[in-house]
Amino acid sequence: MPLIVRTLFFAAYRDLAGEPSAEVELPDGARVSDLVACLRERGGAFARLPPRPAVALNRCYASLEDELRAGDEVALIPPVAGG
Amino acid sequence: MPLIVRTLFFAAYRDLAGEPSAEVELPDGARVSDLVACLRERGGAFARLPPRPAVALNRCYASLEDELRAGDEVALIPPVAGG
Amino acid sequence: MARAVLVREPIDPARLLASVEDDAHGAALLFLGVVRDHVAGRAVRGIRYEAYEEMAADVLGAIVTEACRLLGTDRITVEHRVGALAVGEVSLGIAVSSPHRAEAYDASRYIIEEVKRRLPVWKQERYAEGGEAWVEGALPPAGPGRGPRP
Amino acid sequence: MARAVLVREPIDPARLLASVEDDAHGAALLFLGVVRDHVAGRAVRGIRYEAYEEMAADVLGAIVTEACRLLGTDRITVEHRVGALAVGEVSLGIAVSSPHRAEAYDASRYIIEEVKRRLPVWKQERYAEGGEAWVEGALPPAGPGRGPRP
Repeated sequence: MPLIVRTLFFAAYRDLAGEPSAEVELPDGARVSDLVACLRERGGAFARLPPRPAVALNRCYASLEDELRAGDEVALIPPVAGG
Repeated sequence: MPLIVRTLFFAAYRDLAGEPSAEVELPDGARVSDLVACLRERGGAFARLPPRPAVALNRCYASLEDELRAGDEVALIPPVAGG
Repeated sequence: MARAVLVREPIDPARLLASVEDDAHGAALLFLGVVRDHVAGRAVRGIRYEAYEEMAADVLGAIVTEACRLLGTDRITVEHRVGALAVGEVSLGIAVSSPHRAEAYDASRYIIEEVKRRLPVWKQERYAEGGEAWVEGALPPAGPGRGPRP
Repeated sequence: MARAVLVREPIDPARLLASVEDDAHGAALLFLGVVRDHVAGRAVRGIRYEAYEEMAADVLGAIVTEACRLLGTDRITVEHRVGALAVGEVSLGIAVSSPHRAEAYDASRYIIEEVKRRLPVWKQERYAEGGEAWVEGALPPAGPGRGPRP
């Protein structure tokens, strides 16, 4: 059964994506890295997303190797610059 | 020719001395250590001054070995506790 | 007592300090991050701060909890502002108090360093001559991995 | 611009901070030393600070000059209060600002450590149960020696 994963873009990545979020459909068993690859394959500005960005899964920093589950919220996190 | 040296007492040392300052007469060539010894020899509470206190000479930290000159201002400096 | 929040309204330094006051504490320390008028020689007219707000609130809370352990007290208030800030406005305020000074400095410094390292916040500089750019930031830490499916 | 003074009136933290503001500076740090309500388990109702005022003004000025070199700017204001202070009152305020945070923390910490080490100031604790005592402080550094008679 395919997964639908809500994906958030912030700051420079949102500028690249042209939108703050996207729903991405992935095959069961997909990992976060598959989500990133899938977005980059959309081409256009998405292709300029880095191949291995920092990511958050359900609002915690995560690994690209983490396996996705239905209902996950993934965020692509550009290098941070708070303070 | 004898020297007259103005000597200041602060905090716990002033409590010991019972007064904030004293004029001390010393022989020419006397050092700061001689001034302290002279005060301690006055006896009474003065005898409870430490034999080798920290000292300031003309408002700078100084050495007990420094030679005194006419017009010097010496201060006996208890351990400091600012802040 | 510790408080860590993202705010949209201006940060009030006096209120931050007052929030950590404690008659048992001999040292209070207030750090303010302020928008500068230039960066790398370019005149700046302001900075827009953006946050992944839900996650940033969690991360800021975790940082402050860790800092409380360093400090030995829970007298910490941190506010990070988001939105458009002008030169001279406060972007980050960190107030701590503790019985003694060493812990106050250590905890305050810990918070600012961790904020820079891992708070999901970004800033876009707006230049006096026109144009704007996202500031190149720090690569945040990778997560521990979620482990096998339950 | 740097300012270092002994004061008899209450220290105003907001004024200290304002005095070091600079649009070119991204970090401001304010340290406050505050009279605590107890020391070593004894309830305290206040502290009387005494200074060798002429010398303390010189020493505080020297400390701040040294700190300016660490900071790389002259945006430092230090006020040390003397006289009778109640619990919760500020005895020492140190405000610094600088382009970047590391120098601000280093300079602020340098000032408080040097004040504790060498400022000719003493404090007498006044206990809630009655009585008072001079706080056992730090042995100040010996001077370099005045050298031979000119």
